[in-house]
Amino acid sequence: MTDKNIYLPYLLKIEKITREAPGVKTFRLKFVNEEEGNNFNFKAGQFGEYSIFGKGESTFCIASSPTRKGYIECTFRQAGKVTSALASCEEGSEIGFRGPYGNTFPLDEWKGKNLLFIAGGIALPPMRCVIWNALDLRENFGNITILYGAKAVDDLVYKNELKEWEERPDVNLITTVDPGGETPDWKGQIGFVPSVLEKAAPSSENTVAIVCGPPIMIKFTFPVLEKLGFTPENIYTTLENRMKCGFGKCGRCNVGEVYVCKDGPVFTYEQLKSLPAEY
Amino acid sequence: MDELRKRAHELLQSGEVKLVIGYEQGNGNKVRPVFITNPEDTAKLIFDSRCVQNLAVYLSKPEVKTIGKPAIVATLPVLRTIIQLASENQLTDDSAVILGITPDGALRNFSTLEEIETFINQFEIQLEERDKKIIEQINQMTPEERWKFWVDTLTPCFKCYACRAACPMCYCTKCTVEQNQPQWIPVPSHQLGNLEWHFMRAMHMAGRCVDCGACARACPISIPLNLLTKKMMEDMKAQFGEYRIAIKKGNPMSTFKPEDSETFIR
Amino acid sequence: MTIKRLIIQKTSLEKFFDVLIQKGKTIYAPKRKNEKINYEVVNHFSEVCDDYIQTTQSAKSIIFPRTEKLFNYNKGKGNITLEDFDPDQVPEAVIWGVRPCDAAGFIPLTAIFNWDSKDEIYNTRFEKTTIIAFSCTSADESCFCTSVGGNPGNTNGADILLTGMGDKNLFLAEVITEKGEKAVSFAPNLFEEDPGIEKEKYLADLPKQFNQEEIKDKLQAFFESDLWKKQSLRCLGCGACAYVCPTCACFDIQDEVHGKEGKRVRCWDSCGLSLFTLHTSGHNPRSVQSQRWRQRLMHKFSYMPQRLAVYGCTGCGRCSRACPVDMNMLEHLISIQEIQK
Amino acid sequence: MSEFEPKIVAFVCNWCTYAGADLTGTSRIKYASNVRIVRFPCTGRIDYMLLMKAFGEGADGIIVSGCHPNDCHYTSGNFHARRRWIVFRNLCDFMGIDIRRITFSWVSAAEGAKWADLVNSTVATIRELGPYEGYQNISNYLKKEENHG
Repeated sequence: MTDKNIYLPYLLKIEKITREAPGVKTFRLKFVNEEEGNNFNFKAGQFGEYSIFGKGESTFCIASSPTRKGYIECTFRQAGKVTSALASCEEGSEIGFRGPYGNTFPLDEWKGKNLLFIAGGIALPPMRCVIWNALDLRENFGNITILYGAKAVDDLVYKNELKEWEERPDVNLITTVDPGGETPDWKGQIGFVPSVLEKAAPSSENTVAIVCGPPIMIKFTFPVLEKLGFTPENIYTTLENRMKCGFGKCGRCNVGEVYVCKDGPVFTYEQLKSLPAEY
Repeated sequence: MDELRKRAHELLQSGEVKLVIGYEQGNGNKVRPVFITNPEDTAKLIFDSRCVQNLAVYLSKPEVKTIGKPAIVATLPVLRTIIQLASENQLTDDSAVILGITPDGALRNFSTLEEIETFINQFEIQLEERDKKIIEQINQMTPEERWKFWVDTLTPCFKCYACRAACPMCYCTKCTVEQNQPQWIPVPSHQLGNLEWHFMRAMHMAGRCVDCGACARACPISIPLNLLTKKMMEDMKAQFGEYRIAIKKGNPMSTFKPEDSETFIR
Repeated sequence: MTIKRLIIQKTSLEKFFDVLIQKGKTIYAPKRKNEKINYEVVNHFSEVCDDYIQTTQSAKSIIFPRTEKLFNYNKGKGNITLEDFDPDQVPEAVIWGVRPCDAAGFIPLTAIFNWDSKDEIYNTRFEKTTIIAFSCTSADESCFCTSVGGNPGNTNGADILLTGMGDKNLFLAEVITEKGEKAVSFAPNLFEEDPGIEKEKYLADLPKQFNQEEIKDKLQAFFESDLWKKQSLRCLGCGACAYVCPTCACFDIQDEVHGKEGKRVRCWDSCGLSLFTLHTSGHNPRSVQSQRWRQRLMHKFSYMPQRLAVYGCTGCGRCSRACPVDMNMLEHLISIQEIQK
Repeated sequence: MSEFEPKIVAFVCNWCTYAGADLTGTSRIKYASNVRIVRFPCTGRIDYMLLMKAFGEGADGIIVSGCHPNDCHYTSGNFHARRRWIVFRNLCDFMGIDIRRITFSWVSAAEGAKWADLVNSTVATIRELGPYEGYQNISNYLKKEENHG
């Protein structure tokens, strides 16, 4: 008995396309083969290889929560060959998907703790998965704070969900845009994520912080978190190296001996500190 | 050789250059490029008939550039490369100190690019008899035989891109072969991908190739790929009157003459 | 299984070759073409070249081809059908005349393709291929198998190892695996009992020049060293070393499409090429050549032993022979060994 | 077996040949229907890689056509193109790519009849040469199995 061909993707049908921001779309994807869909399981933080047949594969996270069954969602920005081809897809067309790959956010370990989510720009999608996962198991966690920033109001993704989170009494949502990115009716904060975080000064008491965003944001956010009393093992982030295979064979994503596709993409700040600067 | 070492030593000692790019003894009977920053190490420099790699390729490498102004050991093909690079605005008079080596092996200093240009113009680029013979043999074949010859010759290529890496004229940071929107050239090294890659490479060399032979020497599986550029050079000589490397001339492929032949156009 | 020792006459060896052909095996063997010797499909024993130290390219391409189909697809109107890789399409093959360092190269390759997820495509090819290796009776200055745990008569990775005696009219045949035993069973009469031949006498003499365990331990502290830039300044950044290497397994996944039909393929790639790790955003974790050289060396001598418990180098020396600028693996490893802590 | 119908791709400039081909149609001149026209702003824009791609995708013949010398809408685009064609043709010939399958021509906006004649004669030539099997053999890599090199 031979093993399954690990390169063979599932076929997924695009059920719904949501335009999130300029160049950013969310696909709701259903398994063409229902049985495959029923057997498919993943955990918050994992990623997959999405493919357009004839163009190739592209790596990004699963943006929906594992608690929502029957479909997966992905959010991507149109940038390269494959994402451009994905962006031109219509509802009803079929794409390929391999996964899930990589490690996960340890939600079980976070039970009873407060959660502080900090995201910038297009990095909300990997976090959205874990946010909804936590919200769907709301009773397991203490305070949930979400700090989300983008360049401009238009660039904020998941606008409907941001509204929903804002209205929920059990979520504290802070949104911010970079100076100059606001609109006349913008009611959120104005300023870069690290400085808004410093001003908001959430307590580090019994709290884990999850940070996703562009490298520059992460670089300036970590020191603020440390100043607020977060210890490196309580700060989580994800690494987004270039990948081809997703299972530690193609040789691209490693940082030292650590393979982002297998040992990551979720790392604590403490783990990152022990890695060579090659990401 | 002593003169070369002495001059390199002076240049580093005086601080006029931060780096000397030359040749040193390698493993076995090989020679290889050496990068000298310490005047004491100039004793490593050698020059003999084995020193044929085109060192000008290093003038555009980021990590070499960060060291500081270089002096470069430049044989005739390297001097030609320098002029071609200058004509493409990749080099100026101040970019490097040129430690010229004349075809009879003597050290010759050049202070301006014009001087180099005058010097190289004494030596027209000529194909060796051996190459002429091979090209003639290929010309004698029927088109079908030629096709078979090239498909067979290029099929072993596994696209390591050593030819491109060794070529000083391939200084683009992103090569056409890596453009994927659209994907001009298939990435895998199958027959079509190989043919298109080598065809494209030759076309991009048209009028720019200085015939240093670096591409063919770099090929780990010894594909005589510079036959393409050599043949093209001969064709351009015949069609456009001359094949000359010059600072201010414009590339033969980016200029034209109203009287260019058009016997093939209906 | 324990290694079974037999002997075979040269004339019988030729017969053995013919038997393998008759049994429907595709035989890849070293063949001389334009002064280069490479593995090619060979149908007659007379075509096989036997006076070589090393082939230009390694034997890995027979099991890990430079372009390989992963599956086919057909794009109809809206819906897509996939056609899986068919293991039955893979021919039963023999690689004849492999050097022990090449045979050993399949050990790290198999490790890479099987840690955690199992690569069925690689495994199918591997299982269907019998590796008949020949011991080295001579070596050149690029060879260093003895420094990386191998030797000119190493049996690791081979299914059968043949060692020529003296004028090579008689060969010691060591049958190492069940695959090897099966091949021998096609023509058991061609083999005789080993009278107790002292194999070592006939092997190339290649002194050990460094200690790879020591290098592995040292490398842990060398990530930020300026050593990498010093070593790699002359590196041109091509992929020649990786493509001739028997253990380099890095690959790219590409789509090939022709009208409605297409296939997804895997093709060789190299960590030495500048775009290997480039992100779409333009960020490149290994943006300069010294970082890529460090990756190549560290991957083989630090990451692989740590993660897969196997070194990524068998000392075949091909990278050094193929390099247009004399980046010599052995020389660089010795220089690392010589660095005082 | 059905008769071979050549597939021909024409790369033409917008200002002269495309208009000329248009005139052929409006003048109701009948001509072979084997041509797929790809319109460019100028012959100077027609990259040789496009011609390679046409063969790679299964074309049996190619027409490249634009304004007569001195008539270029952009003054000198066709002169530049002509230079490139010279080099391109030579290289193709040297590599055994069948240059009889590539027709270069100048067709002005007024030469509807010339366009029809050009297409008809090209189709006749290619019909005689048959399908471009040499190129199609190497480009149909889908049919090929692994490349062991």
